[in-house]
Amino acid sequence: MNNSLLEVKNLNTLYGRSHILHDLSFCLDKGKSMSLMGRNGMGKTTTLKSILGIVSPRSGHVYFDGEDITKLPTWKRMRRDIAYVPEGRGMFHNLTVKEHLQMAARPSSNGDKSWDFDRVMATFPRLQERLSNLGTELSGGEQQMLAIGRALATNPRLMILDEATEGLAPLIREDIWNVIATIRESGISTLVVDKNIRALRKLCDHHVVVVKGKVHFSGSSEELAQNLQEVETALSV
Amino acid sequence: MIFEKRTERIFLATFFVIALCIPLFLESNSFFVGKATTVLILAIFVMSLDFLVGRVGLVTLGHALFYGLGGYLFVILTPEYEAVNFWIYAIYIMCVSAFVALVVGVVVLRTSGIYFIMITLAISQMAYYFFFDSLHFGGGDGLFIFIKPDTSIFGLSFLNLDNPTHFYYLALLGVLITLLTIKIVLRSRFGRIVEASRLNPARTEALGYNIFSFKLISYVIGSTLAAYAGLLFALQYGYVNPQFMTWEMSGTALVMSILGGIGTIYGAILGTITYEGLQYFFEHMSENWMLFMGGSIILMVLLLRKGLTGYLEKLLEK
Amino acid sequence: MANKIILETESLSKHWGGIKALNDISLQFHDKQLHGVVGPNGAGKSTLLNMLCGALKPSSGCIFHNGEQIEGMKPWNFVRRGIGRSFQKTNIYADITCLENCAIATQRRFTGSFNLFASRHSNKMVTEAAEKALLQVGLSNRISSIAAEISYGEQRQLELAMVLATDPCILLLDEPMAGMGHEESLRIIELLNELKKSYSIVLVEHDMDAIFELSDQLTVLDNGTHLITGTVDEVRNEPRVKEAYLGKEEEETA
Amino acid sequence: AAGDPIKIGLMLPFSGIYAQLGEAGRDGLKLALKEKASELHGSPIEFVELDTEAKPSRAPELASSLLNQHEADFVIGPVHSGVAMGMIKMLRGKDTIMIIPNAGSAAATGPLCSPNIFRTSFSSWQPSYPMGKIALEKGYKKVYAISWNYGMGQESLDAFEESFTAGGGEIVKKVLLPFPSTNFQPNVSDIADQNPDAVFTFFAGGGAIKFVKDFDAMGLRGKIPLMGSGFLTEGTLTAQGDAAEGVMTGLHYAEQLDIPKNHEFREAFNTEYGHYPDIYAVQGYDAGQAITNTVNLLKGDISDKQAVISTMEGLTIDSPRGAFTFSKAHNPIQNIYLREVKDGVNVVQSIAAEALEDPARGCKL
Amino acid sequence: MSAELFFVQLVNGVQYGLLLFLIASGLTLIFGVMGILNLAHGSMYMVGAYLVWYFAAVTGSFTAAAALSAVIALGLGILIERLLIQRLYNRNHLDQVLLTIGMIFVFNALQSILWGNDPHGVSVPDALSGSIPFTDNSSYPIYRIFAALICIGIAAALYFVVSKTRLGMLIRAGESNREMVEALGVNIKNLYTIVFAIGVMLAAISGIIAAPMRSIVPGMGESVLITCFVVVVIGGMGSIKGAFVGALLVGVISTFAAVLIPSMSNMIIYIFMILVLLVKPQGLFSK
Ligand SMILES: Nc1ncnc2c1ncn2[C@@H]1O[C@H](COP(=O)(O)OP(=O)(O)OP(=O)(O)O)[C@@H](O)[C@H]1O
Ligand SMILES: Nc1ncnc2c1ncn2[C@@H]1O[C@H](COP(=O)(O)OP(=O)(O)OP(=O)(O)O)[C@@H](O)[C@H]1O
Ligand SMILES: [Mg+2]
Ligand SMILES: [Mg+2]
Repeated sequence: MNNSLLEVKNLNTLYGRSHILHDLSFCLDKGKSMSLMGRNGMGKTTTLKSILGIVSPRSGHVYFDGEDITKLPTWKRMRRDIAYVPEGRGMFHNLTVKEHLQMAARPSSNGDKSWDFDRVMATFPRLQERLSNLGTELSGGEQQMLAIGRALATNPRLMILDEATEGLAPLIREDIWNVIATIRESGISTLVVDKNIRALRKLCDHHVVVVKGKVHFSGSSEELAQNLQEVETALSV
Repeated sequence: MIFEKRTERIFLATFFVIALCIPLFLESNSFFVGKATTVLILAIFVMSLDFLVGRVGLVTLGHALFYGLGGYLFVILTPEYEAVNFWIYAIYIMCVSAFVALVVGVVVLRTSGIYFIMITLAISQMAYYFFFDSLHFGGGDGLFIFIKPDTSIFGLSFLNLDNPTHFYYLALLGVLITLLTIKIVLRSRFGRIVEASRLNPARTEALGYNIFSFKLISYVIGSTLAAYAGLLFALQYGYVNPQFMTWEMSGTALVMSILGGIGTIYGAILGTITYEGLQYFFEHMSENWMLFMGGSIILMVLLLRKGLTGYLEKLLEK
Repeated sequence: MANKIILETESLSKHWGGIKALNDISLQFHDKQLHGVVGPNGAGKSTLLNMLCGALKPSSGCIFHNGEQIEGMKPWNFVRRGIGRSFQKTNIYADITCLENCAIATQRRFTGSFNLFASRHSNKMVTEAAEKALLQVGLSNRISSIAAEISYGEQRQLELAMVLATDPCILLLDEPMAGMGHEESLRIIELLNELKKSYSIVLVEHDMDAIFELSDQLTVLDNGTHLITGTVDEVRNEPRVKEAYLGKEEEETA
Repeated sequence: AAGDPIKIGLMLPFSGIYAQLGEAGRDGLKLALKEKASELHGSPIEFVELDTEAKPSRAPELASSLLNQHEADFVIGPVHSGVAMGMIKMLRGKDTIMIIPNAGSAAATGPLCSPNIFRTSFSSWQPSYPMGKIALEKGYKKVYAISWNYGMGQESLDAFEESFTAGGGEIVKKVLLPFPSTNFQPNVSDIADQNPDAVFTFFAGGGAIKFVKDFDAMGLRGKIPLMGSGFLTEGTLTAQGDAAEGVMTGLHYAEQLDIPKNHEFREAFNTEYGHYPDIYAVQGYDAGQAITNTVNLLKGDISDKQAVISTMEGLTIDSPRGAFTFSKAHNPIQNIYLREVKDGVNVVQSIAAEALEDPARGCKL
Repeated sequence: MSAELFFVQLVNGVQYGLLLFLIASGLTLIFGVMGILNLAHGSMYMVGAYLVWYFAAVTGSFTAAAALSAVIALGLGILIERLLIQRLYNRNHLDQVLLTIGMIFVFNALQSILWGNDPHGVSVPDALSGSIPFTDNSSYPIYRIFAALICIGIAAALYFVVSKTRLGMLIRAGESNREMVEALGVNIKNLYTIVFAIGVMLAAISGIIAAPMRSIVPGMGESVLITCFVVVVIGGMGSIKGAFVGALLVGVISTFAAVLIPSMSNMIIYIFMILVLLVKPQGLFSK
């Protein structure tokens, strides 16, 4: 039985003439968690966007739960229970916090709706007092919480987070890591892009480091520990 | 170099060479010279609009207010039945228009975006109704200008405005002056801040500029140029009508400038010629010219991403 | 502190409807010092900076610059007094070159912004000042790149260069290192260390390493209220700060 | 010389609000030229048709095209008074003969009159002036007058007022609404409140339909008589339906006018175009007749423009509206009929004024 | 002005305002909420009026004609969005101006080719043709009351859908960030097609409802277009409530102006808009 949830094979993506991703491949197993690391501008966001179909790769394939989703439009891919927390948070300037959560809410494809409004609120109590504020009126960190909450409201099987802790206070960053851990424990797979190698080492089972659009390192946490030196150089930590 | 793009230089060189020669071929047909003059005058108007919309970021649907005003001011300011000097009155009228633009600008620039579009539209419609309803200015039927002004400078007279060819060259001169004025302003240090306030107004304010005054000055410049175009148009046929001020007039000019490639300035000339050319062609081809006109506009939007000049640049720029 | 007070707030408050973003904040910022401001998300840090630079009007309270009350002034007057700020969300002119970005920022210092005729390139002083600002942040190899095409980290550097180009005496920096990689952060830390010798800097940042290393004074805000102001060590050892802000991640590193 | 082609330029609206008027005028004109082809002494006719869109701003340019580019002998147009001004500016005093087939603006045959400008329609004064007398005859003492605030509207109300007040009537309220607003309901309510003896109005086209419908919808029909310049019920009766019953108007024509020429013309027009003509077609037809008659009298030689003008001035045109001649100012001297709408038809009640001549104030011809 | 006349005019004003809202309702949706600058909106109003006139003559029944016309308009909306508007979402607003002005030309030409240039009228359906006594010598037509009720109904439904339902949130979110909405698993393409088509249908429905009260003439579309924009802008972009209040204000003000200062009554709504924008540069109900 195939145990992979998300598989990326030989992805090549270009912006105009500049070739960003070169034959990128990796695989994420069901219920597992994976990190994607790399320095600024190495193509992490581009990888995520290629997986989601927001940019279309020149060649290569994306498989989700065994199905080739490379040719599907973005919204159909998301309907396979993928959720996305974008870089820059993607707030809607004309929707209130409450509406952000209501508009996104939907049960997963197998009818699971355990992440309802109340559970999101319990996870991010800070949002409770801001329910009738517009999304763009929130502070940076509050926006980040809302973006994650909004993604959770879709009851996903795979959460993709792009720099989810950027601009968060240490305590809240901690909270977010905990939330991601809980999410993972509840059976949701996660693909996390971040620069904080320390936190990711604890959180994720598998790690991928991209350098200039190529996979530089790929391996489990133990393997990462063994190659820490080399990876840190690649990340210039 | 004021003209930065290769395409721009090639186009303008070609345009001015052809434009200079046109009367030589058409001398016998005063209608075509007249038509070409009208197109040039419109091009001045459209350039001034293109400057405001594309470069200053002020999308206005009330620009025709100043176009009409140029003509009406001539009627209002000149003594009846007396030949006045064109240059003196042109400057006089532009000063008055500039003052009107300043007052209007102070009011309309308090808003932005779609609200700015609507408030400019409202003001020009009000001016339209004012002239339409006032019998003193001829009401809806408009007014005649009976006397063409003389154009001597220090007693020397090169141009006779009753001669269509001479008037044509006056309009062509207007195109050149407008083009240079706008280009010089855009290249200046003032133009740098104007550009900045279009690209990112909040940031420009945070850098210590009062962008209101930059916009206001630009608005006055654009409006004054439009008034000059309106003055020329009124003089060409000796006729003013409130209809020159309607939002349809502004809308048509906007269409021409988008068609040419918004914000390119020289594109305004190309857009005007193309639009007028198409309309002339379709009108003589079929009673249902609107169908063809609309169809070609739709096709052009779909096919050309950045207007006609965008397409030209693709061809000519390496 | 020996240095003179250059900027001061007195019971500064900002309310949005029922939300008290900032409540009764009195702070003093000294010349040639770096004053760190930290606090949980939504504590009101950006709101504070927004009021210090004139972008927001306080609901109540006063701001003094060199002893003069300034909170009612127009935003551009703040800049003219030498109060410059950077933005939390990158806020640059995306479609033009880095040099032009800085030239816009610096031109105001030289006369002629209302000169309609002289070419924008005719004043060498403007170009030089802009180049200097880019050099300061380490972007001198990017002078003629279009701002949208440089990497995110570099855009953050450009953001900073633009503030420097206005030649301020007070720098208000809102998370200049957010989204920057490690290497770039180190460069900025180095730069700020250099800058604080000649400017007064207010720095909002969640990167604790940077804050602890740089701050002469450190203020902690929580939920719109002033928690504590003091030296780095004073603040670090304050239990309330640990509870409200730092959490255990900090303990681990410490 | 005879046999040379005669060039006729048309400057009429073929699109926009006045398009129907333009088309009707053109059809009438072409019918006349076709019927009277034999009178042209072998000269072929060439048409140049330009769409004015009823936009004054383009008028001078189009007129210049007909004058200078196409060198037309006759220019027929326009419908819209504003356009007329632009045309007159170009054509005044030129060799080309301009025949106005509709626009009623007083200035065209008033201060701006010119030897080469003729009108085969009416001046706005003509249909309204006799209505003042009619109102008095019917015993109306207090009249509410309402129209659009533009040349035609003002001139119509003024003409009515001129004869009405001279005979002792009183205009209780005179309302000039901005053109082309059609939100009439408040004014109809105001009329109900004022309760005058009658209402006099000038509206045309879509505005006429809307006004008559509002008047009826608010329950005023049958209570307060509605009178107007004839355009209130011209070409609009089907759209107005029952609402127009009983409306009294004055005009220089009526479709049911019982004279042989009219029957003849209507049948001929219907055979040609498959529908019956309206007033605008009549006016175009008479413009065509003015041309053919002149050419005929000159035996096909229209090179001497002075002769053309003096010939045309002397014509008596056998119009479907009844024969008419031109006044000194080149305006038709014609009968004005009083009509009343009965069963969806303008029925002629009487001749409101016989051989009425426009005063042509300000014309120095 | 007597109290009675004041009341009469108030009723007239409200009724006119409601009709204005109906005409503007599609525009609020397409322009205010979705953010698409559709200058051809007036043409859709014209199309609705012409269609109902045409089908009323063919079928002999106003109701059948109205239903048929509304359905055709919906189809037309889908077609226009799919063929034209859709290609412009990631372009400058000004390109939308250009495209929709092109559409105005085409629709005007088609109207002239298909239906000619004569003015037309549609008679009020028999069931609604009566009127109720109003003042001493005037009465109020039932059809106009009926039309007013429909306007209120549509206003309420629109308000509810846009501000309270998930669909409404999706539409608004789409105006803010299309990519993000799609990344939440919503087929934004279809959603926008449908919403645009509904906007077109609303414009057509207002043409249908207005047809028996107004005249059907060439160019009728352009004359209402600007008034609609004024209504939407006075209310504040994106606010249904604003458009509703704006329409009522414009209706009442121009009604009273038509009687009290007739010569100014066209200008008055512009003056009013300018005043509103000077006090609230983002319209009455902007956030
Ligand atoms: N829309 C675009 N057009 C052209 N180039 C782009 C575009 N978006 C990104 N790039 C380029 O593609 C490269 C990879 O960008 P990407 O956003 O994937 O990096 P990243 O790894 O997410 O970096 P960061 O950590 O800064 O977010 C960069 O060099 C960037 O300049
Ligand atoms: N325009 C606004 N309208 C209403 N509330 C606002 C507005 N702007 C900010 N707020 C509220 O004010 C509070 C303070 O916001 P601020 O942006 O100052 O926080 P911050 O300390 O900068 O947080 P972060 O570290 O997350 O950027 C937040 O709770 C936010 O929701
Ligand atoms: Mg990224
Ligand atoms: Mg902040």
